[in-house]
Amino acid sequence: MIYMAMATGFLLILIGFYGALTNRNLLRMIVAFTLANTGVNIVIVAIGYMHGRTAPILDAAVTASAAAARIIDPVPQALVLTAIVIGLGVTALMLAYAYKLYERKGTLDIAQYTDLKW
Amino acid sequence: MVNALYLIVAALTAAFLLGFLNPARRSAAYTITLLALTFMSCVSASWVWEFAVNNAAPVDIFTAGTEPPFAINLRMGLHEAALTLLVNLTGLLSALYLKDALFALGRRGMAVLLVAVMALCGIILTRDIFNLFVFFELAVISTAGLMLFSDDSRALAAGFKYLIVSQVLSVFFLIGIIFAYHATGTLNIDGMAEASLGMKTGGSIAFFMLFIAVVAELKPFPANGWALDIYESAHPAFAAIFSAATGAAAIYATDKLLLIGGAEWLPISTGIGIVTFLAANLLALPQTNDRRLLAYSSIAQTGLILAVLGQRDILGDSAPFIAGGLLFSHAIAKAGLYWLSGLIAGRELADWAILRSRPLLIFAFVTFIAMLSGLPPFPGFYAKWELVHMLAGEGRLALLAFILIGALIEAAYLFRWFGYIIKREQTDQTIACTPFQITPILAAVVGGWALGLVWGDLSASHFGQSNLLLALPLLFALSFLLLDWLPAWVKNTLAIAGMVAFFTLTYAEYDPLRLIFAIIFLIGGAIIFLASYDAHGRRIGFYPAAMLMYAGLTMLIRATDTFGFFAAWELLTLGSYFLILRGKRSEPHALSYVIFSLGGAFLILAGFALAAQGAPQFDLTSLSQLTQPLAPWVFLLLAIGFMTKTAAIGLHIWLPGAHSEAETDVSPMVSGILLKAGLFGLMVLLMSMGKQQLYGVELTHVLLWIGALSALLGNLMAIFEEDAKRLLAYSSIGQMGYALFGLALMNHLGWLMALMFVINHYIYKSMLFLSAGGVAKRTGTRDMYKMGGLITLMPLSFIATLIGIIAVSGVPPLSGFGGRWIFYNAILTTDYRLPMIIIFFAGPIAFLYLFRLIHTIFLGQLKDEHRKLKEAPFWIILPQMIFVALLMIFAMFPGLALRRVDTYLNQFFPEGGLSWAGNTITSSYGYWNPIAIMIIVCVIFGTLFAWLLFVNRRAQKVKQFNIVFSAERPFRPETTHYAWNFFAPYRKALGFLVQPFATRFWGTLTDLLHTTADLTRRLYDGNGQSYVFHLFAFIVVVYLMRIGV
Amino acid sequence: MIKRFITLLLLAGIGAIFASLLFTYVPDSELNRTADYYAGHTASDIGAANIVTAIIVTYRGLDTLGEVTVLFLASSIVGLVLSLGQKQHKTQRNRVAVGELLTTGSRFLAPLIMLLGVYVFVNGHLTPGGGFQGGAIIASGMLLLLLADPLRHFSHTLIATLESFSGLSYVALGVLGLFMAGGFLDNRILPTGTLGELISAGAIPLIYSLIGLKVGAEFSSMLASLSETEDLK
Amino acid sequence: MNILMTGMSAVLCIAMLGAALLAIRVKGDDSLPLSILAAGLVSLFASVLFLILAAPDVAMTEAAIGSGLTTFLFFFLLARIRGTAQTVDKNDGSALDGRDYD
Amino acid sequence: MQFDWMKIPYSLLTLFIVVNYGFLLGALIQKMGARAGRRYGIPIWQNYVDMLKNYSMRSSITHGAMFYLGPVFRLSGGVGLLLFVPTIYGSYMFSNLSFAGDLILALYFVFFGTLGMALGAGESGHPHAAIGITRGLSQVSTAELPFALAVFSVALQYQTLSVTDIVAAQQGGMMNWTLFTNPLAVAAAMLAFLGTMMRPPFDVVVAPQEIPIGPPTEYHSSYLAMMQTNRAIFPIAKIVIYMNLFFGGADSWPVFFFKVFLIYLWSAFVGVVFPRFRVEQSIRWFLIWAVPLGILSIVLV
Repeated sequence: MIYMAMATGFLLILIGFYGALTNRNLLRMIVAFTLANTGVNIVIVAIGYMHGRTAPILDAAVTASAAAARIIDPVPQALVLTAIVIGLGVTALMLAYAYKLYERKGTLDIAQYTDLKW
Repeated sequence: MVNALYLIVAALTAAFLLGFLNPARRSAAYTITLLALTFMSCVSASWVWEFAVNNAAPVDIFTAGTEPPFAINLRMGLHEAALTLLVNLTGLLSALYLKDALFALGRRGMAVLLVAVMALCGIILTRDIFNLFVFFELAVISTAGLMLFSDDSRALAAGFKYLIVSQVLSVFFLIGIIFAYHATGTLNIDGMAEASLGMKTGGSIAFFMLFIAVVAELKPFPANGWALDIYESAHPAFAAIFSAATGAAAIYATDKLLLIGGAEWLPISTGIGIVTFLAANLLALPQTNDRRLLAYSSIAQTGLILAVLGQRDILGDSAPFIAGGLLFSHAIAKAGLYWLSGLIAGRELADWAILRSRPLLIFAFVTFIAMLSGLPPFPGFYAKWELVHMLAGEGRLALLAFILIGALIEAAYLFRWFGYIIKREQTDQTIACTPFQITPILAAVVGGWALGLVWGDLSASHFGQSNLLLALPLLFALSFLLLDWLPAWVKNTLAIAGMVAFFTLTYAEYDPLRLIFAIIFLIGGAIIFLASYDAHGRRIGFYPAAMLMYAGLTMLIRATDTFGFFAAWELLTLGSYFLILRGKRSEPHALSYVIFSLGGAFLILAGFALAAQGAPQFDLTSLSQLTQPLAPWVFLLLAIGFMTKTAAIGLHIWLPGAHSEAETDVSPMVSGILLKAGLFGLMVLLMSMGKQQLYGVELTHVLLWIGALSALLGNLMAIFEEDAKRLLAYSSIGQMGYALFGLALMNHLGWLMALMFVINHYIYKSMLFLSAGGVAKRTGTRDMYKMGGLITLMPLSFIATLIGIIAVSGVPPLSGFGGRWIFYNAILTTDYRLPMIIIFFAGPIAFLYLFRLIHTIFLGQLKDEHRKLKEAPFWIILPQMIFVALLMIFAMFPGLALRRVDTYLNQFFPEGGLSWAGNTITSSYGYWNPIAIMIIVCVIFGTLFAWLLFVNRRAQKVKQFNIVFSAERPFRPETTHYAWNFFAPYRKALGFLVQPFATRFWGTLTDLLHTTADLTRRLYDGNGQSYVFHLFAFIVVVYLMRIGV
Repeated sequence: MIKRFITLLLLAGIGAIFASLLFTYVPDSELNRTADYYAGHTASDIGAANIVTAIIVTYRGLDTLGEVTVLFLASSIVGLVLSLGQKQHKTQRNRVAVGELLTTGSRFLAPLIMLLGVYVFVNGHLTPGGGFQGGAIIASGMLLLLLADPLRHFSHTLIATLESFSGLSYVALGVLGLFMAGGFLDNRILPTGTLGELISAGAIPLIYSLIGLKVGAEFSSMLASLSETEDLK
Repeated sequence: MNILMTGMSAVLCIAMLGAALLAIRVKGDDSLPLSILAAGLVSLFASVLFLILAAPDVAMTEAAIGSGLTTFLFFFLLARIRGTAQTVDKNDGSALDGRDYD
Repeated sequence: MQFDWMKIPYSLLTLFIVVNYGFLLGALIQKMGARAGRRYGIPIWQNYVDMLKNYSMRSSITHGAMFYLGPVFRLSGGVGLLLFVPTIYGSYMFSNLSFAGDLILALYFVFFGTLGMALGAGESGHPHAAIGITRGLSQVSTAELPFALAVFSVALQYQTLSVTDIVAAQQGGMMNWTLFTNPLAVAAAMLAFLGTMMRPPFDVVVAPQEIPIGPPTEYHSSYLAMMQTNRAIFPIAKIVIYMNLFFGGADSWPVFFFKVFLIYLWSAFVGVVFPRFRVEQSIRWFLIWAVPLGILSIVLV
């Protein structure tokens, strides 16, 4: 299952990249990147997963003393949380930029924003 | 000490505090921002002090009350302190600079700035890989945000492109982090390093991803189009941050990362770095937009530093010194230049000519480009020196060559730019700038010089070099920067006094050979300075440049080790470049001068480095102990390097323009004096290394050929020159060819002859240049065919020229003959006959151009428009008359100068010395009595002259014109003076020899570089997707390289 | 076509890199050193039942501070971007007719949603969820209100004050850790209490609440900026 | 249970990939909303997968932020752009769909 | 070899002999040329007549300092050249002032006169004079090259630069002359000799000055006389060098007269046979024919 999730994650990343490279619409590129980010998150979580263990939350079933043998690795989860939030921040920013660019030039085609070159 | 965490706390507190304020209260918000940044700078500064002065140990800062690797920790050491200081100061100064923009954007903008600086500090401080990622993302986002400060509407698109790229990078970063974590079980950088990530399953690829994500922030070629766009469109103050601070942080992050990757990643870093360095510098060549040019330069510098990081295996403990020197030079200079660019309205390089209205800003600019080019006395110079030495010591010669080539290209476009500033059309408007904009720039200047002092000190204490900024001649030269407000004559007096005083204080320290050079450089320089009294006003910029050149020359003869020698060489190059650039139309010539000179200097550097074999300090005399197979290569490099200065044929194309376009009193300085530096270098080289064979070819024999060809072709080209000063300049090529020939003979008399040429050439070329300059000043042209008949109007100039040409041509009884006599005696002892034949040919040819010089200017018919000319100004005539006297004295008593040298040379060439019995100078082949010759000639001449005068005692002076044309009007007035295309038959017969082959060769080379660059830069088509494309290509290529390794 | 081909080729290269990662991956059978430490020490040292929360708020608190800053930065910049050149912008806002149902419904639902958000972050150290999720939920409440009444003006001052207050308090709590406990962002400036209780785990609930507030405020600010772009004439 | 879970996650994964492909490959003038929705769907499936992978915190976050807020943001912006497009549209409608000109 | 005062009268004596010989020889050669062209030619004492006339006339015209300097430079060059070289081998009386310098001095002092001529002509102010000078200098510069090569070849051969020593080495029979020991050098030098004598076919140089109003027309009376004197001394001074270097020198005046005459005749002989060259032609001619010989002589010596 880990492999499957991880493979899905990687494929999502690749699909995202492919979308970002072949779609010239700014918004679609942003969509593609959110896909890639989701893929990354899946990969990270999949790495932390260990077969037959539970979520890293202590309760009656998982006591503090038994935790080491019962829970899965909490670190990747912590990282993913951060990554998701950062991803949102960047996405929001890109959206705002896209909007402003559209407002300036009236197009969402990235190939139209090549005033700076060479 | 203040906990380093407060760097982060302070920025965040300030950023959040801003939210409480009424958006309208901008000044309060601005004050808070500045206060926070000041506080941060102070914290960093105090740590720098603690580590640098008190030698404290690095401090680890734990968070969450838990020890690493279980919680995030930061580290504050000397490197972190210095880098955060750089970041914070850049932030603070940029905040000052950004005042208007910050007021316009309000508190949110200020918050973004604060967070940006905080994020960069975080990148530097943190020791946790995921924390590094978070700070990186902060930096990325704030970068995108700070793009909004720009007035340029394209900035938004640039920011967007950056976000696209950084999204891709963050994917790689995260994947890399999580797999690295999986492999090592920790997120701590030091922990990962200990666990040797590369050994674990998948660890190597995980590291590859991390590496890519961080290295991509260093804008490697070709995945750097986004960075260029950011630099170009961003507000200059932000571009300063992006270049100086972000760059520094990213480099340090890479450095930390390489800790994890270990040795196997070093070659890849080097590869990426050097390719980027070369490519970016090349691509900058055809650039005309100032900010984009700086962008390319930034990228190049970062690439160089990456390459240096990749050489850590051989640099060892010196790595921080070298990388730091390069980094700080780059950061300060780039920040300064970007700040400067904010003052310039136009975006073309030539628009910077407006800087001329503010000499202070020009000084700032010079400081910055000198720092970037790695010139002394800035940190980059010391760093470059050590780097090149260590590379050469370990035999990494290809890398060494690439670095030097890249650096040369960089210097080329930077100095070309400087040429634009000094020479291009200047619009009427002046620079409008607020104190808020000037302060950062001046701070950068001060910082640059201060760091020069620091690095000099480090270099002195760690590698035993000398701190250049403490060298008396240089200090004296620099003091003229402070005195530049004084009138020219005061400064001139000071300069002369200083040089003479220095000579009198130190003359006892030189051996006879050096003494001759010392006299020429210091006393000779002082004599030429007499002509500078002719200048009026303040003559801003002249004295610092001239004194810099003299300081370099003085330090050159005083140098005992290769470091001192090379530093002096660079200084004198720089000084003379500024001098040459002062000429009216000298822009392209000064540029080619500085490019050739720096190219030569790099060869010298490489030669010294190769010779030293890694030893940090190397005495010039130790050159003699080199053995095969190294020695001939060292010899070759050094010889070519020195020959760029003596303008040996093939490397000569800079000389005619540079010498002829220079100002009247500058031409003799750069011709009469500066050229001798190259000869001095050759002397030092040949004296210690002697004859060397390479692939069975005797290298001195090659020099002999070069000398002979220079003599012949230099003279030939002079014949066909219409421009008086160019003619003299070509003549210098020929004269230096003779001197080179003499040295390459490698016998006693050959050397003596070379020295004779050194002295003679100084005297007569200075005299002739002054004379020609004085005439040009009066007539307003340097084209000889536009003159004629000036003998009656400018008799003193005529006498100087007459004496000069007699001396140059070697006709007895003047001192040129002595040189020829020694020359013939010298060649009798050697077996190289063919080059001699060539040099024989050069002799009579010299006569042709010399005659042309005196005839077309002073003889023939006077032009109508010149009828009211006056003699050249007194101060220009005075040194000429001194030279006439000197020439006479030296002609009669050559022993004054040569006798001691002759004895001195015995220790190198025990055989073949001269005997100085009585007044006769005797060699083993012939003899010569200068005083007798002088007396005999004078008696014969005087008798005949007196007799003729007596016979024609009442001759009536007849107007030349009347008698020639019998009072008839000539058909066309311009046909009265035959001067244009003077040696037409010669051109018909031998003109094919002076086809501009060398010029064509170098021109083609330059064009080729430009075309390549112009085609390659189309890669950056401005499309964000293309940039992602490049990034992917870069990733795949690096991966393939990695597999290949 | 060629471009697409090269794209695929490049992506195949990247895919190959990923594939080699995937195929060399060997799942751990035991917790690694770091995870093991967290499993063993969280309960005793930090006192939080949700180990992820403990890591986020305490062990890797600096990351979280950075993360919050990312949001702060993003919302600031979004605000900046959208207000850029606003003065010249003359377009009329396209009014969307909003149904009565949505309006009333949202007025009723929004407070409930926000309450849920608060619940989520206050319980962050015990149950799944925490400041970020709670903050996001609060923001969706705001979103609902916005949808219901697109012309509604949020008090920017209020949002900004909230942002700043929560941010400053967060930093201040962190600094308190320097003085009163083991280091920056150490949660043990307050007693750790009993595992599993609401008031436990030291400063974690407090910090997580502040994070929740902060995140909620940032999201709301972003949404508000987006919604008001064209209203600022 | 494991087989069930594995099967479920397999279905999820396939669905995710399908939705993702839909998100980037869907064409047509008005395809952007569909694309955004598909991306949101991917996030939603991902959060379910996170639950299966014993990461409830992540699942909640992904659901709230990844599929919820992000999708909303997209739509919000799309609406703005459409609003702007109707008034300042210089590119007669095709501007919105700036894709696949090649 | 040191200076002593007796050298001065002795040198003047040499000068006197050479001047007279030069006058006669010049006229003789001219006459022979005329006869070869089936003309009668000038009387043998014609030079004396000219000289007396010119020296006794006074000019009342000057163009300025350089106008004086031309003839002075020129004659100084001729006299100096003669006096710096020993005339009669082995004779103290006629070793002249050769203590002052060796072969190199003589070689370079040749230019002194050339320079003076050029300067004087320049001061005449006529454009044609300048044209003549450029041509002359162009030609001389290439004509001197084979000579310099030959001289150097000889110096290499005898390993000395002292004229006396070179002559000494050639004593003891004709076969010891450089002419036979180093024929290539002599050949080169003799070709060069043609170019420097300003006689046909290499005399186009003087044409533009002569034909309209060049220096010889400007220089009349005593100016001209001085130049005529030089025209008698200078070729002979030059021939003395050739004689010393290549033809074993002269140990008595009769031998001296004979050898000088023969060498002079060589240039005259060629002059009547060949037509004039243009300057660039003569430059090429020297480079193609004379210079390779000189190079060979140096390489093979």
